[in-house]
Amino acid sequence: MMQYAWLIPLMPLLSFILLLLLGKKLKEASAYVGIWLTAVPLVMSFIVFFGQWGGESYKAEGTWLTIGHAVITFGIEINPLNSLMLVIVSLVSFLVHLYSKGYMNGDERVPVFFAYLGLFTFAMLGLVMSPNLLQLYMFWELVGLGSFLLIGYYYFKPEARQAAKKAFIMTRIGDVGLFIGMILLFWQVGSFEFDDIFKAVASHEMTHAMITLTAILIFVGAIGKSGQLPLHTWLPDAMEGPTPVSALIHAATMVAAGVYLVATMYPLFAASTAALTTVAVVGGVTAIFAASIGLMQKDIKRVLAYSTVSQLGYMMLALGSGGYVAGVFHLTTHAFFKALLFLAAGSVIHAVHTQDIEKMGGLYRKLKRTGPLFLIGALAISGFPLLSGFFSKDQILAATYEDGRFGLFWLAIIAAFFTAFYMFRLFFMVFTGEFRGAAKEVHESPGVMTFPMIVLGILAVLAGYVNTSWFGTFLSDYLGKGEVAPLASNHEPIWISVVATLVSLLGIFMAYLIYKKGSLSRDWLSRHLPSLSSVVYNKYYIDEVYHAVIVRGVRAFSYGWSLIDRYIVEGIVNGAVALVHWLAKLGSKCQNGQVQTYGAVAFVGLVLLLLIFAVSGGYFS
Amino acid sequence: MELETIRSYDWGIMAPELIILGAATILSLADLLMPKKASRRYLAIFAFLGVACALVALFMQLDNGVISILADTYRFDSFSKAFKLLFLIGTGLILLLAFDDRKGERDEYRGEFYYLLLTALLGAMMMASSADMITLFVGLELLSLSSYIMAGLRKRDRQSNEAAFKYVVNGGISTAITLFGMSYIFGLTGETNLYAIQNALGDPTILQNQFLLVFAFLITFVGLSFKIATVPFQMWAPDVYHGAPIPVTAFLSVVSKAAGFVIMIRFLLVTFIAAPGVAEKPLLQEVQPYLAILAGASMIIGNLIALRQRNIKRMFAYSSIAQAGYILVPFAVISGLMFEAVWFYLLAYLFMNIGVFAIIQLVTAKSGSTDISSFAGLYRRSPWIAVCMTIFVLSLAGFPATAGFIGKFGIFMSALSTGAHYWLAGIMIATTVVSYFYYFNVIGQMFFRSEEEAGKVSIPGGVLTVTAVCVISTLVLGILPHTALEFFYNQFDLSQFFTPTK
Amino acid sequence: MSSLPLPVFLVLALILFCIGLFGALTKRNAVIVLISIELMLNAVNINLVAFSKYGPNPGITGQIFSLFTITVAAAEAAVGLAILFALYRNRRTVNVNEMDQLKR
Amino acid sequence: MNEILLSILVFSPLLAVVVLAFTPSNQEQSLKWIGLFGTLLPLVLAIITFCQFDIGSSAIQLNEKINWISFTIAHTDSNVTMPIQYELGVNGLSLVLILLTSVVAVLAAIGSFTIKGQWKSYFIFFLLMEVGMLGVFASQNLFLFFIFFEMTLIPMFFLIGRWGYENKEKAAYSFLIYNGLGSAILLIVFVVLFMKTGTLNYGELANIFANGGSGLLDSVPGETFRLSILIALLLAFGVKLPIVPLHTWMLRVHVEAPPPVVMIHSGILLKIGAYGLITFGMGFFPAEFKRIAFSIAILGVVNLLYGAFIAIVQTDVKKVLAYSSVSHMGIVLIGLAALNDAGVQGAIFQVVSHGLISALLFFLVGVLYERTGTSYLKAYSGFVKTMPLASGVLVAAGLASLGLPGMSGFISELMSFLGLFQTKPIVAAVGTLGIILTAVYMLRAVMAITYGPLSAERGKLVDLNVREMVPAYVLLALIIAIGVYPDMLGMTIKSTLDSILSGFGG
Repeated sequence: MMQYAWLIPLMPLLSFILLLLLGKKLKEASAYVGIWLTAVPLVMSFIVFFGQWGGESYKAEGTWLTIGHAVITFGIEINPLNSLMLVIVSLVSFLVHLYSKGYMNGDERVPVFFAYLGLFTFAMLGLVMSPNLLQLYMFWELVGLGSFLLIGYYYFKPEARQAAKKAFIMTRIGDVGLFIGMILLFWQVGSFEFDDIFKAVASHEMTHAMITLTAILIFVGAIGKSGQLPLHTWLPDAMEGPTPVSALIHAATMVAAGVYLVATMYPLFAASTAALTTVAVVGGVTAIFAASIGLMQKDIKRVLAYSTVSQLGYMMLALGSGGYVAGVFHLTTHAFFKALLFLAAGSVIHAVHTQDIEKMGGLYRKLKRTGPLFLIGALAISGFPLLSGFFSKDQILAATYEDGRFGLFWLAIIAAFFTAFYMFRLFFMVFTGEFRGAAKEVHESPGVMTFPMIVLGILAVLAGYVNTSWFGTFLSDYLGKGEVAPLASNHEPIWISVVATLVSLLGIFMAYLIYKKGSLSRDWLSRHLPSLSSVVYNKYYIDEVYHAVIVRGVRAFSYGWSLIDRYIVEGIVNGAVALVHWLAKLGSKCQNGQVQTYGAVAFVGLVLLLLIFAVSGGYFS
Repeated sequence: MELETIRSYDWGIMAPELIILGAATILSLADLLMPKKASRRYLAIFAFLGVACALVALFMQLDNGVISILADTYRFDSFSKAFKLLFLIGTGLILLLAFDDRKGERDEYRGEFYYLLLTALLGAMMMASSADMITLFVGLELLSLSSYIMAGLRKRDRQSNEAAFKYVVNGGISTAITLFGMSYIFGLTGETNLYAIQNALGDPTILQNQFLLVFAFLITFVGLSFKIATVPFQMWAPDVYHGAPIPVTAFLSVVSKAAGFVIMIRFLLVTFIAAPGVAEKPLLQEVQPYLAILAGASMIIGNLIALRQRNIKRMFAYSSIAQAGYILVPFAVISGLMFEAVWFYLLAYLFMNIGVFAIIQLVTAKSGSTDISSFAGLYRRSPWIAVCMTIFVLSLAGFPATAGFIGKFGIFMSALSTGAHYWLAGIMIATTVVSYFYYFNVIGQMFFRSEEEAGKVSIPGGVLTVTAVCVISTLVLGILPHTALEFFYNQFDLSQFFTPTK
Repeated sequence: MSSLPLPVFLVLALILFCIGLFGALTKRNAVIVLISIELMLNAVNINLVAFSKYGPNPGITGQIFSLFTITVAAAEAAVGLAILFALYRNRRTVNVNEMDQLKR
Repeated sequence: MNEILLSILVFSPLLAVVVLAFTPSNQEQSLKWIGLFGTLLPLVLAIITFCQFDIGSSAIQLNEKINWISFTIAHTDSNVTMPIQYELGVNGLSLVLILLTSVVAVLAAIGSFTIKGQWKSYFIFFLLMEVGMLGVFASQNLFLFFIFFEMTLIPMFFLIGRWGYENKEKAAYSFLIYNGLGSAILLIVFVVLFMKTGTLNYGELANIFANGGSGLLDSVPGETFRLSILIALLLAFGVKLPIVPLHTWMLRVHVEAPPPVVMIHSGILLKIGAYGLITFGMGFFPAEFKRIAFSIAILGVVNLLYGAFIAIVQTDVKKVLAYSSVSHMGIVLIGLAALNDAGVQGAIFQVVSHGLISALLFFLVGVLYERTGTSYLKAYSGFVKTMPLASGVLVAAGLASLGLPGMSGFISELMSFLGLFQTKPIVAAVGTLGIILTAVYMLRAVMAITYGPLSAERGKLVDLNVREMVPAYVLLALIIAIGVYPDMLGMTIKSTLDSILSGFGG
């Protein structure tokens, strides 16, 4: 089966091409093309995954480009980590395709939507199967393209245009880091292949400083893609895209690619403490920072977006603290429950046609399936015991603690509290109380939308059991099979679980008090600490600062340069031309029509010649 | 001098000159004897036949070696052959041009033009063949005097009068200056024969008067620069070219200019080749910077002022000053490529400049104005004429696939062959770029502007021939330059040039 | 017979030449301009004759040269005057300053 | 046939010129079709040439040599004859560029169907220019190179000056003067080389400068001499490329010239500068090139950033693209300055890739201009709605331009930077800023056109028709083909690249 694995990414690509060419004719039927062509890879991914479970890694490559004596190859690689990613990606992608069939019903550009989804799925599958850094980078950019196109799907909305542009450019800033890191690694190692790089790292061919530098540069790429500080601002804006897109790209798969990148390059990071610390600190700070913003947002999707940023920070924190398995584990569970939350949110939006949680309420009764599913997701992400998020978050906290990063550990605990709080703030405001919206008829979504949610709901509950200290550490064993992954211990102190559980329950309880019971005033913070609350509400004014400093700065600089270009660079040229014309004018003035002047000029010329010759020839000396 | 001696001369070698002389005499008599009302146009055909016969005669003698007769005053060598060829071709084309020039003038004076043109040609040919200062001078004056009259041929035309008067005054002054220089050269050597002077100047005794010698050289050079219209004696050219009838302008800018270069090379180079300078260096090397400066100044002044011209004749007058500056470069930096560079460029210049004036004559006759706007929209009106004009102008600007480019390439080669004349080549190239402005202004008028007046320009036979010959030659010399160059190398052995007849 | 040395003739000729040049370049009257040019040519003649008699390499050709010069000068004067006539007929002036229709 | 194949190829457009000359000027359709077939013939011949070409060999192939002109210099002792030959031949690099030329020419000819009026002279000039371009890449002699080089100048002058927009004449003149200056410097350089070495053949010159010794040479020309010649070459080709601050002419041309002409100009003519730098600068003076490589790298980065920064604030889409060309040519310089396999290969890739991408972009701008009569970004919005195909291709082209993987622009960007990071990492790191800026200005322009709300008066725009689809799709297909499988192009130029780099001792 492995030798046919390369077909996996090509199926969605086929879907993309078919829909581009035939979309006009297929119209609504396009959805089926997209769904079938992601169903096949899903099946294949499972086959590959289970094949991998028992077998060896697989790698196949062909020459792609020759640079001097270095041959750059293109191919696929199947190892434990990426076969797991294959399953996650193709599963979520398939479910989102399915869901979109219902969600996008009636939109006239359905073929285009499914084409873009196909392109994205192709790129994401290609990314995880890449055997070398260059190929990974290429697909890395292509998933960015998919994200860009889908964020801007509602092209006529200026906000969507803005958001798409922002997403592309912000991630590109990070990509440049990856680009440089990749090139530096190439000149150190002489190859883009992961294996060669790890060999070079292991054999100490690279200096320690160079390892740190390249690792951090590669991490910059991950920062951009995974929306970590300070390049996180595009991700909330990316919510301008259709909600299924948010679920697929901006929750489950693409944004997790940054985490995947760090995980893939883990031997490189592991060789440098400074790099690991950077990853951990950025992750930890992002986790609490984004969670705090999530507390005050009013847009259902934005809350989820900040939650995603925060959770990605968690994963980074795990990786930076040596919790390789914990990071990947959380990536997996998060993919399921966050996709679930987004799809549920989409279902809500589908029903009430607004994203403002102030205009929702009491939907639990009306949305009989969405409500409970959302609740499952919320509980999972909050780390409610025995749900998937509980296990993975637990391991992250344990890894952080064991690594001795106590500051970050407590930050993570607080972030966990925030997470529980804002998720249930969301839940209570949307699903309980009275309906505050304007929509008259609120219907539950059709089965094609709820089915994927149910699947994800089941996974959100059960996915945690693949790696627990109680039932078995399947995931750790599996990931540990590849020689690349260093193992983190799973023997965490029990009190960490207890504290984490208490904290998340406290968060849920606080949310209950404020938003359900009303025992505490909602605007307690804004009344007592107005400045703090407005800072948080406005996302710490980071967007504004970026706009004022970087965007304006670049624009002013550009404008200044274009003035220089126009007036100085061209001015010099124009000046030269003007000088020529001035000289010409002067010359033609001398041509005054007086015949005697002409003779005189000749005579004076002659005398000058003679004089100069006499002087220079030494006649007078 | 014995009759015997006279009879012993090989008069056959003078056949081209004699044919021209004869034709001029017969024309002047015919013009005198013809009835007043009779059309003189057909005299042009006779004159043209004369030139053609002379050309044939010249070709028949191509294989001859160096022969000198008349006590070494007349010398037939490769140099004279090569340049007489230019004069004859140029004059022939101008005669064809004049045949169709009907502008304004009554027919009765046309006859004068034809025989004056022939006498001017005779003067030029004598210059090419002279080996003596006196005959050189007489040839020069024959050319000059005929040209003065031709410039003022339109007696009723104020501009023509004024041009002629300016020409004669400046010409007189230049003659005096030239002669003044020559008198010192004679004084220092006591000889008038060029090769005898060469010999005498090579003698070390001349070293007592080295300064005087250089002065004499510079004075003569400045005097002669009148003929080629370069700095400092260039200012008359625009006015005279402007005022004179177009065929005369063409003659002045092509044949007369070529003759000026001939006398310069013949006289200054032969006589001063062995002369010592003030410092250790030979004289010719010592004056190089001065000549180079003058050449550079000509290019700069010509090309700059041409930018401001609205009158097409004046524009090409300034252009011809610049062109003369280019041709002066190989002379200023004397190298092994000098003769072929000068000769080839003059040949190219002959075709392209006569071509230009042929078309100017056509177009301005149609519009009645010599303003550049008469060319507006020419491409729409008469595309072929516009294309031909474009080819000529591109050639003057030195674009490849035209004769002008090969000519310029040769000049560059000679400028850069012997050491540090990069700055001169630099000036040449920079002013060439400046010249694009006005050359392409003409092209722009023809192609980009819309026509101000409707009407196709019709081409009479004579001008058609001239244009066709010029276009074909310009292109052939540009694409297959070896046709001319090999002819030059095979037929003309210029090593004869510096050595006296045995 | 005592003879004046060569430089005296040369200086005389130079002075004459300069006077001629000065006249040719400054006089308003076209006729005087033409005559001044004659003066310059005559200065040359003095040079030639002096050189051929007293020069470092005396020779008869100088005098022959001067004969030709005289002739040519005459022809030149004739042509010049003829052109001036034509001009005068059209313009009714012999003032050199007014002959500036052609310029720039 | 092989003996004169290149000559036939180079002069094949003349056939159509002759036919056009005798076609009545009012027969619009036949004139256009003759013009188009006139460009198809060289394309066919170029493909035949490609088939005849042996990719494995680094030698100049399909040589032709005819004695043409010989100058004789009279020396005191003996005369020296300096011959100039008519020499054609191709190596991998020039072959690729010939193919590029013939492809872009065909597509530009298709794009020329919308030209207003005077089709006869338009196509005559167009085809003459193609002769010049093909000749430039096929010649093996500097003299011939120069002739063909100038042969592109005159038709271009007319094409800009007659068929351009409002300020066409000014653009034509500034094109002429700048390029005239460039070629003037080139001429001096060539003559100096000729006088020093007695030959103008590329191979012989390279050999002389590498090994010394030749008929006319007394000794190998000194270091200063070589360096100044190289700098003069840099200056001359710097006008063409263009290198900041010699770029202002190019902006005017891009703004004023008709779109198909800009396709040719931006697609091919600018590339002559790069070709010249590689073939002459690197080919003849490798050691000196190494000496100034750092400055070239700086120039490259300056070009890259200068163009990119200014492009950000332009309001006219043509200007955005013009500055983007300035910026992208910086990448060529960056690649060359790297002086290693990756860098030089990247520069060559960039030459080809930018040729295709900018041709495509300008073609699309032409399509938009033809429909809307403006090229100001403000006047555009939301064209996806009415022109989905055109918008799609435009977005794709923009993405290709900003170096999206899977398209040709990425490969060249990657390799150029890959090269420079090996030798001059700090400069290269500064240069990567350009990658971000490119995304900024390209997306700004492209999205302003395609995205956003559609204004009412633009409701009736017609999407690409079949005639317009051909160039758009062909170019896009080539861009993607190179991006997906770059070795296709890499193999063709490999041997040539090796022989160029052998001059640097590695």
